[in-house]
Amino acid sequence: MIDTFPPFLIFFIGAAILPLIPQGNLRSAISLIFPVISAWLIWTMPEGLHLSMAFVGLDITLLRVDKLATIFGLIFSLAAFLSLLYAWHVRDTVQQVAALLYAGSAIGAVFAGDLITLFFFWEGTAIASVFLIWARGTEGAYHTGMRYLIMQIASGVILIAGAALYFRTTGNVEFTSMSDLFAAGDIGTILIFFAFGIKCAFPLLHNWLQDSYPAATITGTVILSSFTTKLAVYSLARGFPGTEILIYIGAVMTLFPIFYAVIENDLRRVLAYSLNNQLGFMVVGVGIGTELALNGTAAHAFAHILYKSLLFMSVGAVLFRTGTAKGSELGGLYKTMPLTMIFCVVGAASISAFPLFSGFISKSLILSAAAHDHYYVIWAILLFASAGVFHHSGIKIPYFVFFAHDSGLRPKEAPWNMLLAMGLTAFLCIAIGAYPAPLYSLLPYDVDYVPYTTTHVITQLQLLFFSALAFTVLMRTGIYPPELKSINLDTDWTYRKAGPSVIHWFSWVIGSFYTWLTKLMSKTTERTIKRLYRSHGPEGQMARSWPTGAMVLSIAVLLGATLFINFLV
Amino acid sequence: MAKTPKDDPANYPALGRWLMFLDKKKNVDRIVYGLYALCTALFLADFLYYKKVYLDLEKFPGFYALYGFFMCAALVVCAKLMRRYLMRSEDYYAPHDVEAEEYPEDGLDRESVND
Amino acid sequence: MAAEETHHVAKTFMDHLPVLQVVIPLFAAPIIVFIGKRSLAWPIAFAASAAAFVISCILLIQVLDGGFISYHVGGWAPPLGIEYRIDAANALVLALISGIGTVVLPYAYESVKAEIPKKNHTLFYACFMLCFTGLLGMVATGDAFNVFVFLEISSLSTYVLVAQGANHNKRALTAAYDYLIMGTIGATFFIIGLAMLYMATGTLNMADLADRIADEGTNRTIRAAFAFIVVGMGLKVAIYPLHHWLPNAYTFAPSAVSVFLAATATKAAIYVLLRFMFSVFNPSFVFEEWTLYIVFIPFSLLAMFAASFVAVFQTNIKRMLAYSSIAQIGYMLLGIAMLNATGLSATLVHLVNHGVTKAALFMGVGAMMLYSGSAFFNNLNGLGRKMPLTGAAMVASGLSLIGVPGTAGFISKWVLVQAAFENGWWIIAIAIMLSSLLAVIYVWRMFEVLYLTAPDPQSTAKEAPLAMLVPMWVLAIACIWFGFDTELTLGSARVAADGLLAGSAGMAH
Amino acid sequence: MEQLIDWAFIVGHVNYWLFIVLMMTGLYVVVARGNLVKKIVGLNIFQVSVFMLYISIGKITGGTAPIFPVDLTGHIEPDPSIVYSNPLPHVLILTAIVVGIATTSLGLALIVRIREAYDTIEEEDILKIEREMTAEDNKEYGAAMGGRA
Repeated sequence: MIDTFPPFLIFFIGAAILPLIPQGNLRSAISLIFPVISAWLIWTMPEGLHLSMAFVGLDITLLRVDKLATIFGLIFSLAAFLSLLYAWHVRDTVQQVAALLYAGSAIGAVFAGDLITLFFFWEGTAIASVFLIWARGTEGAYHTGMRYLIMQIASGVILIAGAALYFRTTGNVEFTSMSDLFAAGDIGTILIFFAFGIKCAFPLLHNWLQDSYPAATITGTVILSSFTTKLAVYSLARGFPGTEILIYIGAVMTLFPIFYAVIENDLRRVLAYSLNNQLGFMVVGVGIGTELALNGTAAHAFAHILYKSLLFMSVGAVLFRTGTAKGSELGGLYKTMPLTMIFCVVGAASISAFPLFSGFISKSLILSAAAHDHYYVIWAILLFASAGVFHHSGIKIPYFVFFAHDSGLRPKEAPWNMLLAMGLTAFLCIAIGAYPAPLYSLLPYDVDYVPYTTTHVITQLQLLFFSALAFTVLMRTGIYPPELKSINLDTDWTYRKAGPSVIHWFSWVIGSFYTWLTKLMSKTTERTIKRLYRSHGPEGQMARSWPTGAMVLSIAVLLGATLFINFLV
Repeated sequence: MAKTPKDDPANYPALGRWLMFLDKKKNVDRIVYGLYALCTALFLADFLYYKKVYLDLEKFPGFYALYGFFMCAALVVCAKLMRRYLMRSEDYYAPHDVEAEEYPEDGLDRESVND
Repeated sequence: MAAEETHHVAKTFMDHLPVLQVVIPLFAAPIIVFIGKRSLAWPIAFAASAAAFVISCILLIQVLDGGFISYHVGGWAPPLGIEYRIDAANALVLALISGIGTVVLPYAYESVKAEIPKKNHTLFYACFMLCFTGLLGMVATGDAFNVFVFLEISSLSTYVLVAQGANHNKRALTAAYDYLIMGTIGATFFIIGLAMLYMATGTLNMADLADRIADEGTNRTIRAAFAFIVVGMGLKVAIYPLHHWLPNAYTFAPSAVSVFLAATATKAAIYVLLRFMFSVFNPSFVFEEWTLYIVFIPFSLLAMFAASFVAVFQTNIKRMLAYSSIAQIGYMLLGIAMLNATGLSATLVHLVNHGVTKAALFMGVGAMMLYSGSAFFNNLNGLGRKMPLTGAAMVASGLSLIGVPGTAGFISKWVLVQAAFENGWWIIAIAIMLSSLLAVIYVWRMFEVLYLTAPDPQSTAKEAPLAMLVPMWVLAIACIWFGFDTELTLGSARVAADGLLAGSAGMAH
Repeated sequence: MEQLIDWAFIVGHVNYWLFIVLMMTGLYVVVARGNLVKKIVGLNIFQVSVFMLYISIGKITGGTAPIFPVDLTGHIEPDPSIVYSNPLPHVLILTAIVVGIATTSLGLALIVRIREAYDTIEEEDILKIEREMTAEDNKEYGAAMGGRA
């Protein structure tokens, strides 16, 4: 029994008892226990299907344990632990409970053996996570949270609609590879794909990510960055491995965010764009679908969660001390926050895939898989994207925050809990990069890949240092775009500006047409208008109580109609 | 730069004080020259070992170096051009939009800045 | 109570259960009046309804395997004698009615004290018992004319109960009057239909009727009878164009009455409609199919949208809930019109789920009216914050009304959508989802008023008394519970639907 | 059919014709009359038509009262030659008559209360009063809701 205790339940139990513990260090310490128990449970769970039951005539499996689920479950537990450590100082019950529920839902979704269970946890992540945005307490955060929630809930609604159709087609709701059905154009699977796509921030569906992550609280962003999108990657890897369209979607995903990232001023948004770009690598891996590629996706997700959290943590620590995360207002912080700077550089080196850092040993799996299966153009795009990542995440973030021109800010070093969380994460990034064997052994398939070859190391160093060279040259020649207080338009423009203005325009047109019409009518007959008002006004016909006679008449009419139909056929 | 107690290097963390050498223009230049040298060395290294690769294209000496350099330069130039079309003021969507708002004071731990 | 001689040799207490659950509340009513003490009225009523609830639960368990219990009143064998026939379909509805009745009474204790003059309390409980009897009787009986008798017992007492709201708003009187005229016409249509059935077949026992109609096939008399019965009962159901009595009756009735009516009255009528359509008449009759397709589907779609829109624009929360009930009845009729087992089980399960949900919501509003004095949105501003437990119960049941996954409402809508897919009715399935969106709007408006607006600084509102909170939470928890544990509701609904669709065969002796 | 009008059919179904006429009269009164008492009267006529329908269908041509001849010892001697009317509809309609009386009295009682509350029993006036009440409510409470949804 104990070996099949569902790990998500640990988090839910934690969320239930946490508010009972007095606010303070004790509560923060206890919150750290739950991810540890969860990781231990996941580690010891036997493979196979557990806790199967029937629900509304459907076969439900709460726990489906295999290697793909386990690696995601483990990294989610690890990420939850690190984030909660980072958030030790937070004294806000809502955020603490939301974080636990969020992590629990994500882990529950990873082990879901069927689409219905997946749906429940899918919506669970959406609802729990939005509180991390709302917790910031500003009006902007409220609206952003609303937009985020709408997108996430929409994704869930589409998922359940897809699941219903999938059930109609196949007669079960098992969550397994749907690639064949998808290729055959089955509408249910297409909907499910679309739902995953929203959560995975596919191009044109991506903007909720850049919109919401920078709006959350400092600790909230760190937690957000770990779960939602990686859950989507997991779902794609589970449901649609080898779906070719994913390769192209992923390639576009790696490509366009780097342009935005270069000119973006809000550094947390820069990280959100680079998150999108990193997801692209994983999506490409899922699309290729070979064992090597899927291994690459899982490994990259694992490494990515760590270094992306580390970057968000370091920018968060700066935000925590200075109150801003804008490139235009920061600079020269290395003097007073040197440890944060070093951790940030470790994160930057990892995301840029420097040898001996974690990105190096995970990203190359996907690149090799692409080249191996002769996707040369994709390979070239990924290579370009790798250089681009280095450019904006690897150089831009540390450079503009900690070096560049001195902003005059002299904040204190980050608090101990943040430093500890960052230190642990940084250690893991380096450990995985230097000694990848343990991570490789966790991957869903056997690995016979050797990342450290002369060719690989030298070519990678060439790529990175010449990118750095390009940055230096452009910086010194003044071509590099300066950090400006501004925002850049993205797809959210469609629904934040274009949509409303189109609606305004339409309502203006219709409104003036209506006014014209009523004026015209008032000229012809005043009586008609009076009658119109009487039936459509605030006490309109539909809502008004009818005279008894009219009610009775309606019965008679309906009876007549029914009799007529009955005698007719 | 105002000379307040906080600005006194003596109050910086030891690591920060040690890193102060970066403030000098000369040292920065040295690092840049180091980068140039390193890049040259990496470029030349391509002629010194057996390159085990998938594509013929990769065999081209210094392919990765040139690809990295020119693509990055192109990236920056493109992005800079995009700014012309995409850049808006911070109040574009709403006066209280997230970017335009001050971070809530109570969410900060700023005692070190003000005291 | 004499017993039937032939089938059972030894009569035990258990054998009399089908009739006891109707008779106990029936006798409770005169006892309350004769004793005449205000302090005793409530305990007697509560004891009677609790007894009925226990009995209905026992009956439900007995028939869950798909069998039925036939009880011969006075020992007269059917078809001449009156037969009570309990199977999964009506046992489920009986459990709903008696369960709601039992839960409403503790609630009524406080709410009646606040809303109805003291001198009327005794008679109020007597009337309540009669209404309760009538609803149970019309569901339990297997005799068509007996349905009419119990229908009138429940209707007459309902008119009185609705009129009790006059203390608060005089429009309760006209609401009751309108309801009386409409209800009487509906019931009279129903007995005209019965007369025609009797002319055609010479019997009034439902099982017997079913057999004879199956043997003889159709003729004009039977068709006319069908039309009269459907329209007559449809009026009690509040099928869309016949719904006009409902909003006023629900709005102006005392809170406890609104709760009870919303949860049970229309539900019992729907059950009778189902019984006649599927057991007495044969659903494979062409005229019946056409009636369903041409009358039921358009009108239920109309109800789902028109009534929901009206609900969106209401300024009075009770009225909003009433219109939402009309829309929800649309779902149930749609389930019937699907003419398949899934659709029927959707109807039955929605009948129970919606009954529980609406009762919880009306209870919440009633509790708030104790302090606000009216159910207008403006007067309820911020009350969710002042009455956190009441507010939370309303949120839980509000979510169920929308059909959020994890609540009872989701289960019924899910099954209904499945049924639509089974028939390949895409558009209907989409319509169901769209109309759920309207529910999101009006329920959200309720949440907004309860939580997001500032409370009136002069408001003296505090948490509702325990006697109201407990019933409310029992129902709110049921809303959630039935969203996860579907064994009880959906399980018995499936058995019941299979029984109903088996047609007259299911009624055979 | 050689005849244009089938007199035998019409005369033979006279009870149905009367039933239909009464029923329609009743319904018409309910629909057309604004006076609440008149509506109740109409409702009564409507119900009475049903009583008539039931009673007439129980009647069998040449039938007599369904009472078995009993001799002094109480022994029943059924005589197959005697045709009895069907007693069942008559019994049923007794119940319906009781229901009708209850409905009428309740309706009238309600009218008394309505008269006390509204000072009128003309439906038009009552509706006017109620519309004014709705309009007032709307004026007071409607504005807050008007902007939304």
